[in-house]
Amino acid sequence: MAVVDTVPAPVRRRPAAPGPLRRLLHDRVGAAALAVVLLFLLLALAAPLVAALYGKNPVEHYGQNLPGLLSDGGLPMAPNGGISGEFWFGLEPGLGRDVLTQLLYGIRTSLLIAFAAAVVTTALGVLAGVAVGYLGGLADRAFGFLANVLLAFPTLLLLLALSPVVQSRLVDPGAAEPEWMQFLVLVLVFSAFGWIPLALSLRATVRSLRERDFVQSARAQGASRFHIVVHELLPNVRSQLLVHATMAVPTFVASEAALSFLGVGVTEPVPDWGRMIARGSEVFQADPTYMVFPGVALLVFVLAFNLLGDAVRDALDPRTGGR
Amino acid sequence: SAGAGSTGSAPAGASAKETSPLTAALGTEKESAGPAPAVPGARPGGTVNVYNSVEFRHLDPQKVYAGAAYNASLLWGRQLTQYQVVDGKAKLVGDLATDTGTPADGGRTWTYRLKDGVAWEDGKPITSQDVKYGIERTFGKGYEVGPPYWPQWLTGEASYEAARAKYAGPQAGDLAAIETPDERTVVFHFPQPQADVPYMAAQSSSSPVRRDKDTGTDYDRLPFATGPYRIVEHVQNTRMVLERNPGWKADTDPIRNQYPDRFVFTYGKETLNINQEILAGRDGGADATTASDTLSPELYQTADTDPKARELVVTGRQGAFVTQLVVNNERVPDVQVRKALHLAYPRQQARQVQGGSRTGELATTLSSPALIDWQKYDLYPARPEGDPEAAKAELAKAKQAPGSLTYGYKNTPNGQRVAQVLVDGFAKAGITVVPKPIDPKAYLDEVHRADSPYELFEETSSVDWPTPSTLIPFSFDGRADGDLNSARYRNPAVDREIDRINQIGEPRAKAKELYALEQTVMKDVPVLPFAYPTVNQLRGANVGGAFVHPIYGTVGLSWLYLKS
Amino acid sequence: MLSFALRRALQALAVLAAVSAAAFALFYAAPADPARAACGPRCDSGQVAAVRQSMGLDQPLLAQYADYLGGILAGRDIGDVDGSVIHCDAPCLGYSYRLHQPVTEALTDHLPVTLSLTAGALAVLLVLGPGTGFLAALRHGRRTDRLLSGFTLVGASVQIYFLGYVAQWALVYSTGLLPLPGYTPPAEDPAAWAGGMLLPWLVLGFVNSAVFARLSRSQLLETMNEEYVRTARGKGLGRLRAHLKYTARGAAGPLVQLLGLEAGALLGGAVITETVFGLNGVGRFAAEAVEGQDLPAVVGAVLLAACFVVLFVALADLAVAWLDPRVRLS
Amino acid sequence: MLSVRDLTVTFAAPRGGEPVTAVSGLSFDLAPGEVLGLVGESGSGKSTVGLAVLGLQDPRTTTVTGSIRLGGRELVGGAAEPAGAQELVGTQELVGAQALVGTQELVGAQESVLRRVRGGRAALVFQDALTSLSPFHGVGAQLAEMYRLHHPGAGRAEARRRAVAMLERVGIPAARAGDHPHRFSGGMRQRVMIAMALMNDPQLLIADEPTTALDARVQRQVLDLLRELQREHGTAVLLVSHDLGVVAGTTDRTLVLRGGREVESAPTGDLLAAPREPYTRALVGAALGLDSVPGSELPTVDDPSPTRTFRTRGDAGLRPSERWLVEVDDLAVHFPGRRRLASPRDLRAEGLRLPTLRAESVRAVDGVSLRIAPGETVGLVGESGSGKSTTARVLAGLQHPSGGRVRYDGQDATRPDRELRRRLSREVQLVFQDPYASLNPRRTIARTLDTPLRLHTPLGAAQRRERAAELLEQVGLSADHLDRYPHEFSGGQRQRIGIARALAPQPRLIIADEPVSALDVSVQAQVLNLLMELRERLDVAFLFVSHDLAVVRHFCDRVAVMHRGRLVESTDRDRLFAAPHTDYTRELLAAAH
Ligand SMILES: Nc1ncnc2c1ncn2[C@@H]1O[C@H](COP(=O)(O)OP(=O)(O)OP(=O)(O)O)[C@@H](O)[C@H]1O
Ligand SMILES: Nc1ncnc2c1ncn2[C@@H]1O[C@H](COP(=O)(O)OP(=O)(O)OP(=O)(O)O)[C@@H](O)[C@H]1O
Ligand SMILES: [Mg+2]
Ligand SMILES: [Mg+2]
Repeated sequence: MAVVDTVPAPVRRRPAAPGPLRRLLHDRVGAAALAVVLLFLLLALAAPLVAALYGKNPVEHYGQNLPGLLSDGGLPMAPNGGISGEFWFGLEPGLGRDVLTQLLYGIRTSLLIAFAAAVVTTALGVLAGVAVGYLGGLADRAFGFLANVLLAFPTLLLLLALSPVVQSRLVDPGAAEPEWMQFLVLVLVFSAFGWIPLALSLRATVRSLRERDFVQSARAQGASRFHIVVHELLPNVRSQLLVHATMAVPTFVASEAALSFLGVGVTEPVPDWGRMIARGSEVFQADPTYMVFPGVALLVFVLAFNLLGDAVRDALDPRTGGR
Repeated sequence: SAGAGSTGSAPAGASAKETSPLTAALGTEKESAGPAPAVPGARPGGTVNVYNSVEFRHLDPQKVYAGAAYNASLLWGRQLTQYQVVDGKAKLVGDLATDTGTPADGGRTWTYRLKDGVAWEDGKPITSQDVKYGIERTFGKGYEVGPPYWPQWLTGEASYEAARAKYAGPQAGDLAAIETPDERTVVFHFPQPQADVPYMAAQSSSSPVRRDKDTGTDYDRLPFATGPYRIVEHVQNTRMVLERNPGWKADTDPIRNQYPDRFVFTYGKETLNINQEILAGRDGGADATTASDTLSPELYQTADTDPKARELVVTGRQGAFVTQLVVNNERVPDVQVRKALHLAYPRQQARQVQGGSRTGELATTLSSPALIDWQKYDLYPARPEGDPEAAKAELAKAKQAPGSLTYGYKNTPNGQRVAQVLVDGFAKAGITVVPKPIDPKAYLDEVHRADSPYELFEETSSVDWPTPSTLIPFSFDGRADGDLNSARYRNPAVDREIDRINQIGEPRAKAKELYALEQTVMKDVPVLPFAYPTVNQLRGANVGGAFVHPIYGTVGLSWLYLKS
Repeated sequence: MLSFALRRALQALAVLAAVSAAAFALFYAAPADPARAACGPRCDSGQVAAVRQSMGLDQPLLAQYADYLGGILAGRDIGDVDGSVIHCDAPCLGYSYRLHQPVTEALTDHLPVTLSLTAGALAVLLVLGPGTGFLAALRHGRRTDRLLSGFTLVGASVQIYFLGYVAQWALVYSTGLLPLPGYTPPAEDPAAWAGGMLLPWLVLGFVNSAVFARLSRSQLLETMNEEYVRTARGKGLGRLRAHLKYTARGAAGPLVQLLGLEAGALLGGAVITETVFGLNGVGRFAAEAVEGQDLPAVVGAVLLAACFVVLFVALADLAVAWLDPRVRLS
Repeated sequence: MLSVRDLTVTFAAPRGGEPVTAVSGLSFDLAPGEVLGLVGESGSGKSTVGLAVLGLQDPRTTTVTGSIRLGGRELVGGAAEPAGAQELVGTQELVGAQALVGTQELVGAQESVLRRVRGGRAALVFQDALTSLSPFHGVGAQLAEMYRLHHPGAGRAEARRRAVAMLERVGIPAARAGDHPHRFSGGMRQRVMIAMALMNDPQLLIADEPTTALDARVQRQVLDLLRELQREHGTAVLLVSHDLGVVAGTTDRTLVLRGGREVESAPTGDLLAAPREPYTRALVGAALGLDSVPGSELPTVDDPSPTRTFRTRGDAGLRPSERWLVEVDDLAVHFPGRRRLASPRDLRAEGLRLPTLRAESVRAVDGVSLRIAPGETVGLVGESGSGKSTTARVLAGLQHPSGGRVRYDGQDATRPDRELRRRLSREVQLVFQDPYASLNPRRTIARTLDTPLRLHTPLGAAQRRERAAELLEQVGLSADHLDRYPHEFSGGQRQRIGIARALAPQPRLIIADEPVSALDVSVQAQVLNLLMELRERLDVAFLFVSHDLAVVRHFCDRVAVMHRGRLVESTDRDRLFAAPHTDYTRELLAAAH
């Protein structure tokens, strides 16, 4: 119970409290998933170090600058996407950059954006969904209105229409758009829309929970709305929340890739998984290898992350005991 | 030669070399008589599917102003003159007219006579009034989208607006500048000498329109046919069906054939799907061709390695287009700096990230090899992969170092990659380039507007017909605004020269002078030529007669037939 | 229930008004100039101005919007580029200068494709999403659970344009196992319709199913421990039936809510799927309209999508209330 | 009929703690037509036995060993399967069942076997009626399903008819068969549960506290029904109850449980008359009759002969210089009923022609006026469904009245301002009738108890935990229970947690809705003693909703009687019990004796 709680526990814990963390670590799959997720995070943090040891960087156009690596059409000459002792994961078709370092630095971009957006949307979704579901009445109607308007608006079209405005208004013409600005814009856009599905589905749950006696009882005791929302309702929607949060990360990585594809995502030369996959699908028939690395990396990450989510869910549910 | 005929398998880049392959010379009256030279091996019958990812913007002949639409509209529309294509070589001949026109008065008066037996789809003959009415329409409201030349030339005004102030279209009455002494004769009177009238007469805007069939806006959907086919069904954005036109007589038409029974256009499929369907040959894919969609980059490898697929690729030069890296001369006024940029330009790498030599041949000139009497020249030979050392030497001579240059590019994956190449390549010569993505839709506005902040940007330019008349006088006239003169090149001497040459009424003489002027301009390196682009399109295995039209730059539909 | 439906309808109207206003403002305020696009690259500024005037884009934004709303309610006359006047009937969403067609008509042309796509994809999604989620919950913690979860997660981590492309390549173009994706009106040839839509259905359903699978799994696990489920088993109901009838019902609320969202969003936002499979539906229509800066068409498509979202979200609300009688409709 | 040998039930370690052995080494037999009473203090494992017989515990957390055989005839060579841990579900063996016609081993039996037994041959009445009924289905449908499950040939209409008939037999009008459980009162839900269990005329009925929420009259009616069935079909009944009166009147034999072990087992008459074990003796001694001295300390198992007498308020009513704590005037609560198409007959009666949607509202409370003085204890009695809980909920501020006025300490409490709301939430506490439903399943007991302490006391975190432990001990639980979740408690334990929660902020008024209904006599006595002590020390007022007249008589100063939403009588305790005014009250009293 302790690890995920957002509120400080008011009561002294039993010293040997076998918390959910321990339950989680006992679960073999959960522990493995945790390890994989941590590994990815570690790699993201240590990307410069690893790149330095390996002796390549993610921006240099090796394939274009050194003869004999890429064909006239930009495809790696060596088989398997140009994998060699020199370039462990091969070369990027076209620009001829090193795939391994791109992949490493790409973790940073993709995961930073996805995590940030997931955190923001989950927080917003939870607050809005639970609060509104509990309060009902005017708040509910206002929320319903806002959610419907936002939902009804096709995000993709909006992005296409708006991103140039953002770019032309906010960025000085003589300067390249700074990385953080791209990140920020993406996170904001994802956040602006991403919280609604969670909020709506939580609202549905909370609506039925709020008529239950235990909520009524807290009300009768004079618990504040905040208390009811945070302490009584939240614990009961935790697994729903977890599902959303863990699904949000891969979804955002994928959406970010789709946006890169449409030219409103992260632009070159910032390394990015999404864009790598998009590029990979372009050259899939000619150079499938290039698709494999970011594709598999994303898949492994998503799987691990979701299995972790499952394991945490199980560890948190008081009613499903140890297996 | 460009568009190597029906085999269509000539490897890219190898076909167009050194001098112009094009004899867009004016044909004689005899050459203008029908019927069109038969396509070897062609047989009549069947339905050809034409796949096009997006609907043509316009079908109204006076609004059509794009190569692919010109090309397709040959199926149902005829003009005064048109290009006869034999073995990939184009020759301008009389189409509705008996010849390419007779100039008089030093090019101020041009006379056309219509052929006998030319008729509308309902069988009524095409008259000189129909031709006149069609050209009058180009003055009308709503026809801004078409070329401005008839209004400008016929009124002698430099701007389209001013021309329309003088005459506002058929609603405003009769246009005196065009005479129709009889049913068959059209006489144009121009205030200034005009050398390019025969070429303009081949444009879609020179198509006749019958006043009683002019449905206004709806004419853009269902134009009344004069060509070998007529449109029998058209659901916008979805489908268009063409059938043989009973009013068309083969022996009046020296250009077009009428082999298939029907053409069915399908719109709204994604390019990649279209190409894959044609390659797979399923569900009508074997009988299909594209009208403007080119081979998707995803399939380059397949097209290179799979012999069956390679068969189906039709390759040719994309009309008279030239891709160039435009330098904003106002912001980079120093010739030395521009020259340094020219030398450092990593053209080969930039082409490599876009698909390599398949996409085009590196360019050294402002004009395209597709123009008549074109000659290759290379004023400042540069290494294709860029020559940082030479560029640095050139920079040393500059009055002032360029500082950092902003490169505006269309924000597409391809655009981003090219930007990376340029940043990398120019950096080797010590030039800092800051890439700035621009929304593709707003791109032209953004780079053309008066206070545009970009020093460098890419642009593909083309002339309107295969003479240099619409190149230097339009794009490098210091008096024109950024929309036309996107390099903001200002050279009074050049401007004077333009005015002088414009007075020449004889096409070939005029062209010669213009080529000389081009080299004068190119000495100042106002733009950095990049490539003469190549198109690669697919045709179905059962489709014969496919070649890239040397003028219009896409697969010509009027010559297609089904092999079985 | 009745008053709820009425209130929902009113709210929906308000939402649509807000969406249309927002769409109008946003798209008209974007930097790209539709008149320039309509005119073509060789136009000089004078020509562009003329085009702008005939398209009515020189009017103040509010006036344009007012005209637009009026058109939806009562139909209106629209000036064409050449100065002639076109009448556009009552639910008039404007006139597309690009297509020379009233937007309403253009949308109805493309709608059947998108409807077919969505309906089938939803069916696939329901089987793959809640279906696998249910199985996984039943086999909680065992290998089936892990396998199923993994399977649907793969869907969550691939992108539709990649999967769609690879699937077409593998199943259609190189092996010919499946018919070419494409739309045939079901009235014309049901078999061809289903055949042409099969792959899009599968891919779209699969890609979107993961979130449902996972949500239903966790919701079911949650509800499985309720006392009333135990009662049901005490009656002699089998595990499966007890869970189907009681647990599933208890777990359905959030799922239905999400499903409503998804259905609306699928209808409105099938851009990528339609693009990938070359289907000429509303999504692609909208994308092309954006590309061609065909503002009336863009706003029309947005409104249509909004209608679907609003409709399905409201239906989901109703369904949730029906599923759980304790929920009071407010 | 039923033979239980060496039954041991262990719950897996909740979050790493010690495993809980709820039942150990229990053996008993039950013959056809026999009624066995299972008594014992709250938490002694009674419900666990019932659930184990039908194999309804979660197999992942529960280990059941021993043997449970269900059969029509005497067991042959009934050597039980050697005790060894067996998973209840999923184990393939069917221990010795094939050899014995009609006899089935239920421990480790296959799911399909259990499925046929459950609800058909053996039915179970669950203890917690609200949470045990599906909130999503109408009660009629839930009953009909029970029938159809075991009569595959029966049609829908047939099942429906039987369901409605059965509901009527337990006193629920046919018209309400379509309603959802949350629209029923506690006692009505309990009767629905009973009706459900009786649908298939089971051979074995396990009834877990079936009558806790029923007033004496309905209780008798239900018990009569049970007896009737038993006569007709020879049903064997395992009756779990803490109410020794019920046990005495219904059962043939009684088994006393304590801490999961058998204490004593004998024919009921003998056992109650001459209990052998001291525990049983104490238990019997603790039973409350209508002859107790009101306000005296009650005997418990731990303290079988107390001497103390608590101070009661004596005269009901206001002392000078006091004002009423609660004044209720003309209170009405109407629930919108289900809308249905009015029948043609109704329409004709009302002179209408078009069919209209009509909602007949349920008048749960209809013009109740009530006063409670500070420190006074008012008992609220009345038959099941008469509106007691609804009245209580209004007073606690959880239900908006449709009419009437509630004043608290002179202030209007129907529309309280901020200040008053704060005060009310501290000074008025509610003990819910359905204890499980009122506990948040995702919060430990420590956290549940912490809420009122944090809100209404200035204590620090550590002190609060101590106080929570103290509260638990006061209601007879231990500090070890603090970190458990609600589902890990027995019904009576949950009820005591509810009481502890209400006591936490030291309120002035406690509205207690059947607070001791699920408690065995001993614990009930302990809780009542606690309440009386509090009353004496802190001058707490009570609105005490109960159907148990003995308790009411012992504990309350004044008694109000409700009938069909109206207050039919409100008098001094002694006067009421001596000379009831209304027929209805007389009837109630008569049923209790
Ligand atoms: N939400 C509701 N909707 C409709 N009717 C309701 C609702 N809640 C209670 N009722 C009805 O109101 C009446 C009074 O219910 P209440 O719970 O107050 O009874 P009670 O006196 O507490 O009975 P018991 O002793 O059985 O608990 C009952 O007939 C019940 O069915
Ligand atoms: N799921 C569980 N996990 C852990 N402990 C449990 C669980 N269920 C019940 N217990 C414990 O087992 C013991 C017996 O519970 P049971 O419900 O059988 O009691 P009971 O005799 O029915 O009591 P009551 O009369 O209060 O209903 C109690 O101490 C309870 O706390
Ligand atoms: Mg119990
Ligand atoms: Mg009650």
